[in-house]
Amino acid sequence: MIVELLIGLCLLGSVVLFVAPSRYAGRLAAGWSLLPLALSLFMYAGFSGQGNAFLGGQLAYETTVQWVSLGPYTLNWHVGLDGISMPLIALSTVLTTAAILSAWTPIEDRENQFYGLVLFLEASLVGVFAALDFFVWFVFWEAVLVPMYFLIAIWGGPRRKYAAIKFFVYTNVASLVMFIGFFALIFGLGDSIGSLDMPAIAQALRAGELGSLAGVGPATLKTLAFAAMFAGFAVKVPVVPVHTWLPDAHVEAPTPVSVLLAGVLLKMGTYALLRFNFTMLADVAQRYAAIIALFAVVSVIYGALLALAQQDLKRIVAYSSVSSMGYVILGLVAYTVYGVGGATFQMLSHGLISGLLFACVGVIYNTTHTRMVDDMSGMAARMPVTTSMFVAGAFAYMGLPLTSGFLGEYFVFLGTFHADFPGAAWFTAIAMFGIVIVAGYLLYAMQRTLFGPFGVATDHGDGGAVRTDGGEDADSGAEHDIKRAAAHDVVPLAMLLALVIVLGVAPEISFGMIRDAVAPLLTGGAG
Amino acid sequence: MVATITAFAFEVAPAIAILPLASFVIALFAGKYLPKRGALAGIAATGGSLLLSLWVALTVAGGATYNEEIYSLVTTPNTFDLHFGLLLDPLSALMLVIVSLVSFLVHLFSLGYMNDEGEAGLPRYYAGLGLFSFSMLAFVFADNLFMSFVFFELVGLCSWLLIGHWYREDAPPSAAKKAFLVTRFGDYFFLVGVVAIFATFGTTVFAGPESFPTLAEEALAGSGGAGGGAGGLSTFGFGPGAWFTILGFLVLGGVIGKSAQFPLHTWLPDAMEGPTPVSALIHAATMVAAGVYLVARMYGFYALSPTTLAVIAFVGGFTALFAASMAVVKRDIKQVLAYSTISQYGYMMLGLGAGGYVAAVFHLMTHAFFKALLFLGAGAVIIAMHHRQDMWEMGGLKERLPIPYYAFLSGSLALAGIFPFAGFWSKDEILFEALVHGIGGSPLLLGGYLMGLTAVVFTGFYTFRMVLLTFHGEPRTHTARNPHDLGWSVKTPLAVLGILAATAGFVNMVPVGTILGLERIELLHGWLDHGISGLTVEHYGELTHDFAGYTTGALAGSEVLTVLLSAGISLALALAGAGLAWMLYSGPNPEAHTERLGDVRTLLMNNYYQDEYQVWIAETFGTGVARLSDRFDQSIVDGAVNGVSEVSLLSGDRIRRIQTGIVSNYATLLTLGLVVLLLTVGLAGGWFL
Amino acid sequence: MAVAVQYYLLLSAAMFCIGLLGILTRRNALFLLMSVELMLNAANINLVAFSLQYGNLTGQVFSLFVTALAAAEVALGIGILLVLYRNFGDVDITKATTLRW
Amino acid sequence: MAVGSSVLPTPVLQTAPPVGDWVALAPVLLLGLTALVLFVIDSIDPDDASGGGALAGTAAVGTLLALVAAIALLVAGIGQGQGGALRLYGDQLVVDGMALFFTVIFTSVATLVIVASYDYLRDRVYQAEYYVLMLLATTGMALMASAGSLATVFISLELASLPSYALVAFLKDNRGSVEAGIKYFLIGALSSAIFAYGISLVYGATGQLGLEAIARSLSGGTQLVGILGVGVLMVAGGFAFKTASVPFHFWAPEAYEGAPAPVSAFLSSASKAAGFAVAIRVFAVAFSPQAVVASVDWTLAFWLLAAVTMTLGNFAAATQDKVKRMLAYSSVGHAGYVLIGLAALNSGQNGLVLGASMIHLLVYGFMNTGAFLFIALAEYWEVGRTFEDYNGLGTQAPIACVAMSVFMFSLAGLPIGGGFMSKYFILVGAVGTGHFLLAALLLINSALSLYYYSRVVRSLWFEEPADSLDIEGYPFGLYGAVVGAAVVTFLLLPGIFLVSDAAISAASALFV
Repeated sequence: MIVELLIGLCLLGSVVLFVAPSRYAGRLAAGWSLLPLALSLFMYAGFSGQGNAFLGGQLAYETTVQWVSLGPYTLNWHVGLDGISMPLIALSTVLTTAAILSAWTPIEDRENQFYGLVLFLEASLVGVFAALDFFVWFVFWEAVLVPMYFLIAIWGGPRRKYAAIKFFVYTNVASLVMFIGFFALIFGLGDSIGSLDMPAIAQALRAGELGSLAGVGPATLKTLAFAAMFAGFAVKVPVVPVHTWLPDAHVEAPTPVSVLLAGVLLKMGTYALLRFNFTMLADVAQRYAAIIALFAVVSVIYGALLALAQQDLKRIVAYSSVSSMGYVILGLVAYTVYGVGGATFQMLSHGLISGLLFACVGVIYNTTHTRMVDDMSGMAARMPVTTSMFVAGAFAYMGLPLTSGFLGEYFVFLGTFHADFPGAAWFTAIAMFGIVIVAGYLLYAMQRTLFGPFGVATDHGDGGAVRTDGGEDADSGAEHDIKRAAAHDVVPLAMLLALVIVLGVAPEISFGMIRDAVAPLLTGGAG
Repeated sequence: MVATITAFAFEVAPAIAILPLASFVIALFAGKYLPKRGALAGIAATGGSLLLSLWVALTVAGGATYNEEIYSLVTTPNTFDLHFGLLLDPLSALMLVIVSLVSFLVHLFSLGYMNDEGEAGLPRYYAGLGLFSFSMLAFVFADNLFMSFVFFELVGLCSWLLIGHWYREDAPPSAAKKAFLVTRFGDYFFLVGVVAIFATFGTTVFAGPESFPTLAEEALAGSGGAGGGAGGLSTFGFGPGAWFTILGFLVLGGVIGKSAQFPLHTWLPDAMEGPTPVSALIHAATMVAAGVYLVARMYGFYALSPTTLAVIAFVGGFTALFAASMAVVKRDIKQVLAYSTISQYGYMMLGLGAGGYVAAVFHLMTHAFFKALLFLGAGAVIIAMHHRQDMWEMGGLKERLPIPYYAFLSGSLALAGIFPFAGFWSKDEILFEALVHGIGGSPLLLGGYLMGLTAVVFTGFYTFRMVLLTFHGEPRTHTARNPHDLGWSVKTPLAVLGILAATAGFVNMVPVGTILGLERIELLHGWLDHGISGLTVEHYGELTHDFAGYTTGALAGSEVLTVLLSAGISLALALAGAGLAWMLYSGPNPEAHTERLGDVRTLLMNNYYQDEYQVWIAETFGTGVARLSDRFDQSIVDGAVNGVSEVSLLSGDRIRRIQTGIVSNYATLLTLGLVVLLLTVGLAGGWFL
Repeated sequence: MAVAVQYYLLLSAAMFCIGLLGILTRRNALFLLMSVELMLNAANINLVAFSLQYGNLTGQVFSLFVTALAAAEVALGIGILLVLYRNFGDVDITKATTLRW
Repeated sequence: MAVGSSVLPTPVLQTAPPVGDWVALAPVLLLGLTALVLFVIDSIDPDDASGGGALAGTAAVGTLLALVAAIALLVAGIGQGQGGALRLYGDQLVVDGMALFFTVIFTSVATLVIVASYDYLRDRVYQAEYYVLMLLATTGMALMASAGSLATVFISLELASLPSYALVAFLKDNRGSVEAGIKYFLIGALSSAIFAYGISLVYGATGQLGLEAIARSLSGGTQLVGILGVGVLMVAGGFAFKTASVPFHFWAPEAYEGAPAPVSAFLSSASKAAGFAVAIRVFAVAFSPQAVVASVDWTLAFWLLAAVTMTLGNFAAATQDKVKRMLAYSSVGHAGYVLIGLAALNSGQNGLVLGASMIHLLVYGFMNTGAFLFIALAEYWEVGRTFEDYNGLGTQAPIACVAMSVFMFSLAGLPIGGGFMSKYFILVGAVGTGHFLLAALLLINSALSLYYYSRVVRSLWFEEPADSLDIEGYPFGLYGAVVGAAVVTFLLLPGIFLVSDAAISAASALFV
C-alpha cells in the first residue's frame, strides 16, 4: 500500500494547496513535498525488488486490486516497483521538491494553484512509473498532460498559449498512436491473456504467443505495433524529427516547470520505450536496431547542432535535452547490460542535470529578466554561487567524470559500441561526437553570460536596450538590481548538484538495482 | 618487517591524491575564512603528497610494485569492469614525484604571485590547484585506461577553471573555452578509443597478464602479425594489426589534444591568459605531460603498431620544429615559453615514436623541471614588472633580480640543450634514438630526426633571445628600472628548480655511459627497466623490434661514434642558435630584427594562421551547420507541424460552410447522402446484379 | 388477389419520390408539410399492401399509428410555423438563416 | 449522481425474480405519470405562484424516481442473466439490461436538465408546458430503449421527437429558437417519413414488425434483398437523424445553438443516446443475422457514417466562434465515435464494442449535459456567446469554471473524467475488431477536439477578462446541476467499473 500512500500524499497535497491561501502556498508546498520525498527515499532504502518487473521479477511494494472488466479483459489496479522504476520515482520526488523551491521567487500569481498543479503532476508521474496495468498506466500517462498544460499556459512566457496547446495536442496524438499500436498487440494475443497486466503481456509476447489480427500476420503485426508505439513514445522523448514541441514548451514554461519537464517528463518517453518496445517486442527492436540507432544518432547530433545555434539559454538546454535523450535511445537499442542499464542511468542523470541547469537559468532570469546570451555578461561577478552551480551543472552535462553525466553517457557508449546490431560501433562513435558539440555550446554560453565584464541589457529603458556595466567590485551589484540569489533559490541547485556528484562517484547506489532489473531483459526475446 | 613497511607505503599511496582533494574541499568551502585563503592547506597537502610520493618511489626502488584495484565504480559481473586502481611502478612513481614536487613548488610560489599581489578569488584559485593536483596525481597512478580518461578529463576541467581565473576580463574566459574545446576534440577520439579498447579486450588494465597491451601482443603473436583470427578478440571487421593501429590512433587523439601537438596545439598559447603559476604547473610541467605520459604508460600497446609509432614520431618532430619557429618572433615572454613547451613535447613524442621510451620519459622529467622553472622565473619577472609581459618593456633585470636571473639562466641552458644542463642529455637522447632507429631500418624516422634537429637551432635562438631581452642590456622602461621586490616564496622554488634543471640530466648520461661503457650510469634506464614485467624498457625494446621492426643502426658501424656525432651535432646547433641570438640581441639596446623577416614574420606572428583556419572550420562546420539546421528545423520540421494544424483548421473552416443555414439545402444534402449510402451498400451487397 | 404487390410498391415509391421532390423544391413550409404527408402515406400504402400480401394485420394496424402520428406532427408543425411567421414575417423557410456555419 | 454512488454488481447469473409488467416498466410509467401530474398541477394553478418551483420540483422528483427505479431494476437483475430479457405485451416492449442502462442515462440527464431549468426558466411563461414536454420526451426515450418491434420503435421515437421540436422552439420570441425549431422539425419530419417508409419496406421483405420475428424471418436469407436493403438503410437513416449523424445531422448545430441551453443539453445527450439505444437494439436484434449482413452490409453503412460524422463534426467544431455551436458540432463528432460501436458489430467483440459505445453515451450524458448547462449558466449571466466573451470567467466563477474544465477535458478524452475511459474503450473496440482506419480517424479527430475544447479552458483561465465582465448571482439550481454533473463525470473515471460491467454484459446479452 505504500505506493498508494505516496500517490495519495501527492494528491492530498494538491487538494490542500488548492484551498490554501496563496501567501503561504510556497512554504506549504515545499514542506508538503518533503513527505513524498521522504517516503520515496524510505522506499528506496528499503527496496527489496529483484529482477525485472515485466519479466517475472520479484516486485517491491506491489498491490493488485481488480478494477474494471472490459469485455474479455480485466483491468486491475496493479502497481509495483522494480530496479528501473524505483530510481525514477525517487527522481520525480526529488525534482518536484527542487522545482517547488525554485518556484518561490518567480511565481507571484495564483501560487496555490501553481503548487497544487505541481503536486498533482508529481502524483501522475509516480503513477506512470509505478503502474503495471496498462490502463492504470495510461490514465497516469495522460493525466500528466493536464497539469502541464495549465502550468505552461498560465504561468508561462509570452507565447505560452501556443506552446501549451502545441505540447498538449502533439503529445496527445502521440499517445493515441501508441495506444492503437499497443491494443493491436493485445488483441493479437487473443485468449492468451485475460487482463491488461503489462508483465503478463510482456511475457506472453516474448513467449511468442502473438497471433494475427484482422488478417495481419503476427510478424507484420508486431512490426507495425512496434512502429506505432515507437512513434508515440518518440514524441515524448523526444526523438528527431518529432521534437519541435519541446523547445517551445521549455522556453515558454516557467522555469520550475521546465525543471520537471526536462527532468521527469521526457523520461516518461524513454521509460515507456524501455518497458514497451524494448521489453515486450525485444525481437523487433533487435531486428530494426540499426534504424532505431540511426534515429538516436540523428537526435544526438542534430539536437546538439540546434542547441549550438540558439541564443536563448533555455532553448539551448532544451535542444541539448533532445541530444541527451538520443543517448538513452542508443543505449536501449544495444541490449547489453551497460547499454540498457546505462540508458536508464542516463535518464536519472539527465533528469538531475537538466533540472539543475534549468533551475540555474531560472535563478539568473529571476534577477536579469532575460535569458538571451547576448543580453548579459559577467554574471559570475554578481551571482558567484549560482555561477558555480551553473558551471558544475554544465560540466556535468558535458560528461565530466565523477559526475553522473559522465557515467550515464559512458555506460551507454560502452554498452552500445560492441552491441550486436550492424554498425553499432559506427553509430556509437558518431554519437559520441555529441560530447564535443555539447561542450561547444555550453562553454560558449557560459563564457558569454557568466564571464567577462559584468553587464546586463535590460529592456526597461525607453527606446532600445540599455547595457549597464558594472565595476570590478562584486558588492556593488545592488545599484544594478542584480543581486545574489536568495538561499531558497540556491538550495535546490545544491541539492541536485550533490546528487549528480554522488551518483557520479558512487553509481552503484542506483546502478546496482538498475542492472539487476535490466539483466533479465537481455536474454530470451521471442523467436 | 620490510615487507610490511613496503605494503604500508602502497596502502597509503591513495593519500597522495586524496590530500590535495582535501585541500580542494577546504579551500572551496572554508578558503575565505583561512589566513592565506587556502594556500596553506594546499601547500601542506602537496607537501604531504610529495613526501608520500618519495616514500613510494623509495619503495619502488626497493623492487616492489603495486597493481591493485581500490574502488570499484560498478560491480558488474560478466562484463566490463569499471574501477579505480593503483599502478605503482617505476614510471608512475617517478611521475608522482615530479608532479607533487612541481605542484608543491607552485603552491609555494603562488603565495608570492597571488596572495602578496592581493588577487581576488584566492579560495577559488587554491581550490582549482588542489583539484588539479588530485586529478593529475590520480591520473598518474591510474591502473587502467578508463581511470586515466576520468582524470584526464578532470585535469581538463581544472585547466579551464584556472585559465579562466580572471573571469572578469574578456580574454581569459575565451581562452579557457578554447583550451577545453580543443582538448575536448582530442578527447573525443580518446573516448572512442577507451570504449573501443573495452569492447575489444574487455579490459583497459595497463599491467598484468590480463592487461590489454598483453592481450594485444598475444593476439598479434598468435596470428602472426596481420590478418586472421585474433585470439577470440573482436576486432570489428579489421585485421588485428589494423584494428590495434586504429585504437592507437584513437587514443592518440586525446594525447595530441592534451599535449598540444600539431594540429591541436592552438589552445596552449592562449592558455597563457591564466595566472603564471598555473601556466607553470598545468600548461608546462604536468597536465600537458599527461598526453605523453599516457603514451608512455601504454607503450606496450603502441609498440605493437609501426604505423602509429611512425605517426607519433612524425607528428612530434613536426610539432617540435613548427612550434619552435613560432616562438622566434614572440614579444610576450609567456608566449615564447608556451611555444617552446609545444616544441618540447614534440620532442617527447618524437622520442616515443622513435622507440626511445627512456629518452622520452627522461625528457619529460627534465622538461618538467626546467619548464616549470622558466615559467616560475617568468612569473617572478612578471611580478617584478608589475604584471607586464612584453619582453621589449624589460631589459637589464639581471642586476636587479639576481636569483631569478641565475635560475632562469639555468632553465634556459637546459631548454636550449647546452651541455651539461639537463635538457642537453634528454633531448640529445631523443635525437639519438631517432637517428639510430632511422638508420637502422626505419628511414621514416630520419624525417622526424631532421625536423627535431632543425628545431634545436630555433630553440637555442629563441631561448637566448628571451634571456637577452629580459635580463640583459639596459632597462627599457621605468618599471624595468624599478622592479617590484620578490619574497622568499618566489625565490625558494626558483632556487630548487634551478638546481634541478642544472643537474637532473645526470641521471641518465647515455653518451657518457656509452663512451665509457658504464651501463650503470644510465640510472633512469635502469630505473625504468625494473618493476612489473611487461612494463619494462627491455620488454618495450623487444616489442618495437619484433612488431615495429625497429633495429638499432649506427653511423659507420660504430656506436660510440654515432653517440658522439649525434650529441656533437645537436650541441653545435644549439650553440649556433644561441650564438645567433647573442649576435642579434646582446648589447645595451637590442633592436627588433624580426622586421627583417618580412612576410615570414607576419606568418609567424599569426602562428601560420592556425587559429584562423581552425576558427574557420569551427565556424563553417559548427556554427554554420548549426544555423542551417536551426533554419531547417524551424521552417521544415516545425513548419510541417504548424502546417498540419493550419491545414486542419482551414479545412475545418471550409467544412463548416456546408451548413448554409438554408434548410432546403439540408434536405437536398440529406437525400444525396442517403442515396450515396444506398449506392455504396448496394454495390457492396450486389443488389444491382 | 387483384393487383400484384409490386405495383403497390411502385405506386408507393412514386408517391414517396413526389413527396421528396416537393420537400426539395418547395420553399413554403406548408407545402413541405404536405409533402411529408405524401411520404408518410407512401409508407402506409406499402404497409397495407404487404399486410394483404402476408395475410397478417400488423401492417394495417401500424398504418393507423402512422396516420395518427402524421396528424400530430402536422399539428405541431403548424404551431411552429405560426411562430416562424410571427418572428420572420414569412413562411418561406429559406428566409430563416440567422443560424449557420 | 445516483449512478456513481450505487454499486452495480457484476453480471447476475441467477434468474431474476418474476415481476409484474408494471414493475419492469416502472421507470417509463413513472415518467409518464409525472407528466400527467404536471398537467394536473398546471390545471389547478395555471399561474404557478411558486415561480416554477412546484413544477420543477415535481418534474425533478419524477425523473429522480424513475432513475432510482431504473437503477434498482438494474441492480436487481431484472431482464438480465439467464432468464433473458423480459418481453411484454406480445414482444412489443422488452425490458433488459440495455433498456434499463439507457433509461438510467435518460433520467439522469433529464434530472440534471430539469434542476438547471428551474433557474433558467425563472420569470418565463409556459413553464408547465416545458416540463411536461420534457417529461414526455423522456418517456418516449425510455420507451425507445425498450421497444421490441418496429411499430413501438416508430411510435416511441415520435413521442420523443415531437416534444423536442416544441422544446427547441420554446422561446417563441427568439428568432434563433424559432428558426432552430422549424429546421429541426422539417428535417425531423423528412427523416421520420424516410424512417416510416423504411419500416414499410422491411415489413414488405419480412412480413414482420417485431424485432426478433424479423430476425427469425431473415435468418434463412431473403429473396427481396433490394427491398430489404433499402428498407434497412432508410431505418438507419431515421436513427441517424435521432443521433445527429451525418448526413442527417444538419438540424443539430442549429437546434443546439438556437434552443434554450438546457434543451440543447437534453437533446444532445439524452435524445442522442435514445437514438443509439434503439439503433443498437434494432440492428443487433433484428438485422444481425449473417444472412442479412452478407447482402445488406449495414456495418459498412455505419462505418461510413462513423467516419464522416466524427470527421465533419470535429473539423467543423474546430473553428467556431460561439461556444455553444462548437459544442453542437462536437456533439456530432461524438455521435461519430459512438457509431464505431455499430460499425464494428459482428466482428467478434460485440459485447466490448457495443458496451464501450454505451459507456461512452452514459459518460457523455453527464459531461455533455454539464457543458451545455454551463452554457445555460453563461446565458443566465448574459456574458455573451463567443469564446472571447468567456475570457476570464475563471476568476469570477471558479467553481463553475473548474466544472466546465472537467467537462471539456473529459470530452476531449483526458483523464479528468470518465470520458477518458469511455473514449479509449471505444478505441480499444475499434482496434480489437481490426478497424484501424476508424481508429486512425478517431485519433486525428481526437487531437483536433483537444484543440477546440482547450480553447474554452483557455478562455476561462488564461485570458484577461473584459472590463465589462460582471456576473450577477450564483443560481443554485444551475450551479447544482453543473457541479453535480462535474462530480459524476470525475467520479466516473475511477468508478467506471460501476457502469462498465453492466454496459458490457447488457450489450453482450443482446447476442445471446
